[in-house]
Amino acid sequence: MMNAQGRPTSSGIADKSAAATTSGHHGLDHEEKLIFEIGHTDVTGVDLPEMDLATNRLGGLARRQPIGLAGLTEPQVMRHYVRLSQRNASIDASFYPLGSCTMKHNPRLNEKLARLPGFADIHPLQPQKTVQGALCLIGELARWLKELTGMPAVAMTPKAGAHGELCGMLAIRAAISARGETRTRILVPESAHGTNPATAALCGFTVESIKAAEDGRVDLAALKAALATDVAGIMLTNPNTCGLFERDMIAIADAVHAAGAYFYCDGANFNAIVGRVKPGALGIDAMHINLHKSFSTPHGGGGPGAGPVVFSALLAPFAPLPLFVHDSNGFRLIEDMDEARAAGATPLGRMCAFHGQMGMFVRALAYMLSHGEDGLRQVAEDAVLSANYILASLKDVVSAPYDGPCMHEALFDDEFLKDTGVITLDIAKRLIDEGFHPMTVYFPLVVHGAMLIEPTETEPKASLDEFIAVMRALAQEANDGNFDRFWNAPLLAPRRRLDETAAARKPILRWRPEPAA
Amino acid sequence: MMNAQGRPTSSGIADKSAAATTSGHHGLDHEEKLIFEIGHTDVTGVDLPEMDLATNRLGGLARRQPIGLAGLTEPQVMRHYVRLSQRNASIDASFYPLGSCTMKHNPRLNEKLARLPGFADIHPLQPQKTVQGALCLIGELARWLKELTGMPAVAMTPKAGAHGELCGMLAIRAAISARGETRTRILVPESAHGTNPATAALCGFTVESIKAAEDGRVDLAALKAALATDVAGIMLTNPNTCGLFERDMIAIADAVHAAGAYFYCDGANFNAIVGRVKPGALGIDAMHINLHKSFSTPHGGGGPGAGPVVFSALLAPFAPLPLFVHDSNGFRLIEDMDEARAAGATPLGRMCAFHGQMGMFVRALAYMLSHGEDGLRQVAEDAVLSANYILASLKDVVSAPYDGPCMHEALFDDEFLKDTGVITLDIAKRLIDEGFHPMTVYFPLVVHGAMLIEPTETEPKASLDEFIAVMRALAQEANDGNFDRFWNAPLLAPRRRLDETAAARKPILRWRPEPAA
Amino acid sequence: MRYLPLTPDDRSAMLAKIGVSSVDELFRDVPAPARAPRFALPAHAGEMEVERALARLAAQNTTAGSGPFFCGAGAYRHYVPASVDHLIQRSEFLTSYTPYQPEIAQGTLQVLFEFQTQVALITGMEVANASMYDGSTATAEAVLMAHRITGRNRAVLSGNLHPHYAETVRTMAGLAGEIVTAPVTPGVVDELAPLIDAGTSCVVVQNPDVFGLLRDLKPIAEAAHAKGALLIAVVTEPISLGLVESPGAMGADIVAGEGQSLGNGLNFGGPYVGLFATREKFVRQMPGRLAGQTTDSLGRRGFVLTLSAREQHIRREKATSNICTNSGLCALAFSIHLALLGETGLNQLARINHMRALQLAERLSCIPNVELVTPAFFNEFTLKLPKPAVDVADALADLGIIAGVRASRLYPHQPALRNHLIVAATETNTDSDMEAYGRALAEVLA
Amino acid sequence: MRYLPLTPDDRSAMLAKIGVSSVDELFRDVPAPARAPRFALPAHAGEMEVERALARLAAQNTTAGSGPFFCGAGAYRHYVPASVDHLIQRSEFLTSYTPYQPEIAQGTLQVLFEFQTQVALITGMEVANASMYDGSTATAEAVLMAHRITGRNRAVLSGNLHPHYAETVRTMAGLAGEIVTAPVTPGVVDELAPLIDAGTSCVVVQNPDVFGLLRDLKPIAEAAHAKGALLIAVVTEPISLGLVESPGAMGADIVAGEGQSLGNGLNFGGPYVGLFATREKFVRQMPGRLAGQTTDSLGRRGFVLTLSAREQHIRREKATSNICTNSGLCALAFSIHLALLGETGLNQLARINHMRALQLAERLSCIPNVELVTPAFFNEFTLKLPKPAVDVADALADLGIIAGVRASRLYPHQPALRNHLIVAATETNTDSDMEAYGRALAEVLA
Ligand SMILES: Cc1ncc(COP(=O)(O)O)c(C=O)c1O
Ligand SMILES: Cc1ncc(COP(=O)(O)O)c(C=O)c1O
Repeated sequence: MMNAQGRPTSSGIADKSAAATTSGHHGLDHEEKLIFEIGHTDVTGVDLPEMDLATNRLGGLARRQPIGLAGLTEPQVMRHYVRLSQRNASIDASFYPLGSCTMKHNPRLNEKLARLPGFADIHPLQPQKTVQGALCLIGELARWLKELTGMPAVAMTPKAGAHGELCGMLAIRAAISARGETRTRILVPESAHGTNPATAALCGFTVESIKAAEDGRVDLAALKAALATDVAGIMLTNPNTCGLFERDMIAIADAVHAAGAYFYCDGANFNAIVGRVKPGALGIDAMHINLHKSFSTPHGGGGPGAGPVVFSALLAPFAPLPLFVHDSNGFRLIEDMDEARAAGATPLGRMCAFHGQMGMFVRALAYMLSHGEDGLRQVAEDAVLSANYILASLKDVVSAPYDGPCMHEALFDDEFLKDTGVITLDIAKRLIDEGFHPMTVYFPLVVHGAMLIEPTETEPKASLDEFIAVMRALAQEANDGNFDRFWNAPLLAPRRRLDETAAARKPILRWRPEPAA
Repeated sequence: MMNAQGRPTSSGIADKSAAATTSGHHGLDHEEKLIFEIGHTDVTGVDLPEMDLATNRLGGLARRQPIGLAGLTEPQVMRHYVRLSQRNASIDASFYPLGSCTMKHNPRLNEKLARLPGFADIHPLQPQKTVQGALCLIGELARWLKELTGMPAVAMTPKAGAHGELCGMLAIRAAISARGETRTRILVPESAHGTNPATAALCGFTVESIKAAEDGRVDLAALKAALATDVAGIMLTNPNTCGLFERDMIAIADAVHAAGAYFYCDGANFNAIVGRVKPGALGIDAMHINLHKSFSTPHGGGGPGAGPVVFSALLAPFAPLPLFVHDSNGFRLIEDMDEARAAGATPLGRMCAFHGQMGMFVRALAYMLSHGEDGLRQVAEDAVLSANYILASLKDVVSAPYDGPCMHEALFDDEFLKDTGVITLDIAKRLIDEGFHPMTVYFPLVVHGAMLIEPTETEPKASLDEFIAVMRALAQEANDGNFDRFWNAPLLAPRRRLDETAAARKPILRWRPEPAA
Repeated sequence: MRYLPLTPDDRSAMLAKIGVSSVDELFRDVPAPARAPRFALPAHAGEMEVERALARLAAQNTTAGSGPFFCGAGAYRHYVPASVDHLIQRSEFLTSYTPYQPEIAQGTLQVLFEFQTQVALITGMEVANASMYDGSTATAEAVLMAHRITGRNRAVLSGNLHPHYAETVRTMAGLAGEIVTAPVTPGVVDELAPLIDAGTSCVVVQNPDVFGLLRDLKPIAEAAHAKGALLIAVVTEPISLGLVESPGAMGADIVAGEGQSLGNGLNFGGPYVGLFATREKFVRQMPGRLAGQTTDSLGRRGFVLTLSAREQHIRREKATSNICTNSGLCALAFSIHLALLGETGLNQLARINHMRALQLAERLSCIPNVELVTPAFFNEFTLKLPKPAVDVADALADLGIIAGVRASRLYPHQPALRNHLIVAATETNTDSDMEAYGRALAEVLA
Repeated sequence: MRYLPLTPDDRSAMLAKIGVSSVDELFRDVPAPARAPRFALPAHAGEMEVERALARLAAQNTTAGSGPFFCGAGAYRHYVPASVDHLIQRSEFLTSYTPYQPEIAQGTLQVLFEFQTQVALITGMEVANASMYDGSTATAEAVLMAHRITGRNRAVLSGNLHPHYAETVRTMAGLAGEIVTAPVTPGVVDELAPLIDAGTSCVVVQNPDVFGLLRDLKPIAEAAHAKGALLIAVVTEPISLGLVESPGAMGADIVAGEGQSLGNGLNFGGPYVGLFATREKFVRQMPGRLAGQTTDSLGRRGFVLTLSAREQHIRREKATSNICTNSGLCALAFSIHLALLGETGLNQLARINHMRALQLAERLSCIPNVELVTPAFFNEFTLKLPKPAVDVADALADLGIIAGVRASRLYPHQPALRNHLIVAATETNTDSDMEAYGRALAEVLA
């Protein structure tokens, strides 16, 4: 309740390492056990009426063994998860320039709206006449996506970027089949995101890597040389994973199309160009958009997301079920292949149960309506401006493999660390001590010891300047041979460096009860 | 995005103090400037249409000078307040045994329900026929409070405990006036909470302190000796601020009433006895209940709360406006003195605008309905059990001035620290390093170097045991003469000890722009 | 019980450690007659059941958001950005106590320091405290403070001060001196100067007043100061300060205000947040908590509660007030909302509010026999109707329109105010809300 | 724009530092035809306007909470404790990325480790991953995994597997081999053993199946194993696992499930959370992320993402799956809800669900000409009505009752299923909901 006046506090800098504690906690940073070590199978955090099942209709399949699930009361649950949360970095609390991941601010309005019962408490299979507002919202979002990309069609159901890639590649595969052809190869630039080759492989294609040119873009000549009648398509990220715009898009599209192949564009970085560039004018055939990046649905520690795919007229008929239709009777879903065929479509199938990531749709549409055309353009401009500002402010001391202008992210390599004893990973871990989430490291693979910095448009200049100052200081320190402080980093995080090798060698993937002594 | 495999991390214990950072941040603990240093008068975090006020009707009173208010965009606001929040201890994140403050778990259901538009988005002065549900809720909460306390009437409007005290004391004052008497003295035991004497003074009474007996209760003989015809009443906390039940309640009540005075009971600690004890049977005339303690509406860093006051039949007519009436026409408020008089009441006045802390009422009723009669009894039992467990587990090493059983809180003094160089304040600050919020210190004033520990019923046993172990270790360390580590504590909090003397000597109570250089 | 973590095994082990055989023994100090094992109350209930029960009650109220809505008179409906409610629900703000241990309460303390600064800025005063319960109790505290400062004990209240505020002052400060209340004068600036004398500690004037009328405080400030009294300015609509001259600039000595409009919902009247600002020289007479800046033992800036020697927990019966718990979380909401608005946003918002009120006043006062009583106003004005306002408001409520606050609810004994209706308009009122209101009022009066 | 912190001054300063005169120059690599300064889209809007626009759409849907509601078929309405949604909105969970930097992501990593353990426990399997998109895509991934493990590529699907799941498998795994689907047999355990041969990699069986029918998986597990094939068990209602024998205990090799029932709302179909569990020996063939336990350089327990050599970001075209973003936050909600329930609560909840379904099945099947098709079930059963279910469901919807999912929506080409209605009951259905349903159905059929 109250403090008496204490003695004047000592002003010497005490040694924090001397501050070993009895509890193991450190001030506001708490150690926290596993729920299985806290709770108990007899404990529950819900109050439900006891039901005596005098009879049942379980067909003799009642569970015979206990599960072993720990239960916790609400106070315990609250403490557990609040403490765990406090051991995470987040965009809300710090700059999080994780390249290729678009860690931008997530507006809280969008969270509120996604929780309106009219969106959150409706069932995917209730009669369609009872969900006209929901279907209208999906239609409206589809309209924005088509207009922004300049593409005539969109498949809304893919559940993330990689799922969108799969959708797009399956459409390409279906289109080729529809032409009665068989094409087996997909060309993928070496800077591609890992999901690109993985997706192509999932569709049964062989993946052929196309090397990058000196300027960090696709080598057009190499691409042309690789094109042949067995090439189904190319998967190209644009802006690419070096943060650069593929200048030769139109030439690439022409070459690909001339070879009878399709042009898949990985649009995960659409945020760099939204409202300024219509990819539809570049000759692409399919492109997924990560609503969880470009349109700011929160990343949630790894998901969920949504990866709608826009299609060119060529691929549009192959879009998966369900199809969204708006006619005089209102909004309607076509969920049946025959009905789709009757409507002139030849769907590639169904990407998932139900109709897509409604929760993300609401947030993305709220984001779009909030920004409007003008705001979205500003998003792209500020994202690109911020990345170029970082590039310009660091490139004299941190080596940049490609000249600017970059798009939404600035790429550096480890040339500047040569002979310092410090490596890219050390820079990342040191940034943790400095209160920043590190940039993406060792990706893309095309440069050595890559550091990919994506500031996004929602970062204030003061924050960029602080980061720049720290990076410059770190470069200086590395050059001064102060590698010790790097190797031991992070010192100030809830954990020091974790042994990933041991984790993989003898995987412990779940808790198990201690064997009784 | 991904980590390459790093070198095996070094395993020596590095010296954290060597980890001075360029940014000033420390891992997940961020320094944060003031909003005025971050924002700007030209910046805003809302998008409102520009209004051109061609004409106005401000009567020539348009503001002439700019205000100087900083504006921040939403990303900046989010970062600012998230970072600040991370510099706070909270019940959710740690044990918070702040005696007399009842830091128990705040159920999240209650937060959700208080936000239902039917409660949160209604105006206090809209027609009463449009707020029947709200009035019914207040009536229902009143019923619970009366039943739990065994008292016939309740005033719902007081906005906190101290405001409830004022309400109760004004009722006493009005009752005395109504009898045509003047009485000027109020007896207050020396262990009373500071609000008790302050309230009595606010009502124009002189405060007379009654000393405590050896056993930590009111000295009945001293009380009786002090009673006289100029005594208006006694203000007694029960369970008292030493965490003890006043055994002589009935004798006290009899003596007070025999002297023509009234018995005000400070019920801030009602949580210790709720569902087990009906204070109405103890002869009290008025008692406030802190909904923000006993019924778990969150403390919110200092408020808001609610302090309804229950009254005996003697004082009931003096309850303040508005009165809540339920008749065949539904629920109704009597807001007018004349109407109240017509209904036989003689209200003491009005404690505040409108009808009380609706937001707290909803939460408190949800809490009551959730626990029910049986759960509330368990609340009291577990709270008392936990406090006694702490008392029993510490009293061999930490000096306890009074024997148990205690009620909901355990009181210790600094006898055990004698000649160690360590004082109560040092124990508090050391607990911070250990991950605990300290107990209340230096209150109550009746024991030297008081440490008042209120565990509440929502703390798991494991947490009590952890705290006990740490307290025992600290007692040992203090005895071992390890005072240095105490004097410098806290070392692991966002701040070391703060200079409160300097703060009071030359108060800086607001930010001011730097004078232009 | 989902909120109670002790298990039966825990309880047994704890009883054993204490050395008693049952928890009853721990309650042995309670006199037998008061032990009450049974109550006429239901047993515990699950979350879903409790939610259902309260949702049923909630559904019986007409929410402001469900139709055209125009109530003000001390509580205003504004749009609160979603981030505000998100942030105030953070565990570390929501479930912490008053920041008595500053090393682990820098979050709350810095927020209070910023809040104090914002309140001082918008009111045009030098210092502000960390909040009071609400505007009405802040006003009563201001009167008591004026008594302390002047050593006098006669307070003069404007007749157009919100009657609930006046009653609260009379209740809370009634024992400390005389309270003189001027007659009510809707739409007219009341003449208070004649009521001020050498025994007057303060004059309390609301601006805009309860009828929405704006007044220049300078003349009354001068009149008060000339007699050695203080001017207490009451502001119940802080949005007005984005557009209207601040009380400080017009000579107020203490500003007591209601902060609900910023960051806080209507909540049927509470919790709200009392604003309290004054001149630096009076700071040691202020009620309530104050956060102040200092440094830690490493020299880093930090914040603490300060000047506690004014407060009950230190000074007991000599304290400036008995307040302890205040409106911390509401102050946080206020501060976040105002940080989002900033100067630019507050000014825009104030303009929109004024514009809305202008448009509505124009529309309604065109209706035959409806008279606009308040010549100068911010976002609230008073109409004089050709019929008792209670009947009109009731009839409109049946049409789904909450038309405003009838003056007779606040002044039940003033027959002259029977037909007066106090109407507020904010940014939350749409054009179609206002159209609907105009149409319906014309109908009801036809 | 409220979300964009750069000011005009900031932008000028930054352009100057970069050395360009306008932001256009930064876009100079974009071919001219694609530069699109104008779109047929509206300009930015304030929070209140956006909220109004979307609230209008939301209001056009009949919410499950607004009346008696009985839809299931892969998505179930359960009561989610308020603390779940509160916790998943914590900034540190909501606004963090995949935990690639484990030292500052121990929160997320420990949650995933706990989630994996919970999923393994309830499914009766040895290991589980950190989530898939949903149940349907998890099922498709399970088929692909079975192909990898067995070196075969023929999958047999039960005809009573949710048709959306079957279609998803055919779409996502169709290129990797042959998919054989057995005929649909509502209310009857289908005979899959004859379809298994030496080329069969797996048999996919849902339990309870799409009609709600419970089946003993042991016989089909034995039949599959006898031919060297794997049994993939699909669970769309995880609450059933509180009462029903786990797939692991009945011999499943892979469990693919939908976790929505725990912690997650209906959300019109997404986002949901795919559960994926298997035997330890198959772990290196699993798709998706895995959190694993390790120690830091001071020897303290900690968690990391592990076995990444299965994943696309390391293995690229050789990865076990292309999945990257998964359902992290939904997995968190699942895990919190299940931690609150614990064994005791999950079992109680499952009993209540079963009881509700028993009561409802009894009530409805008493109505003349209504036949209960599923003899054994958990919380969902199928009725055969005397009329097309689409007409009945539509008529009931007009009465405010959402009666269930008609089988014809899932099997449009099965005339025999035209009259089948799939009905789910959960703890959220009250007695009066069920009474209302019974009354209304009798009326509509009368
Ligand atoms: C360039 C690129 N493509 C594809 C993806 C995959 O998207 P998702 O994680 O949503 O599956 C990502 C995300 O990391 C990406 O950055
Ligand atoms: C015993 C006691 N009485 C009164 C009060 C005052 O209550 P409030 O802070 O709600 O005004 C308190 C709270 O600190 C208390 O503990």
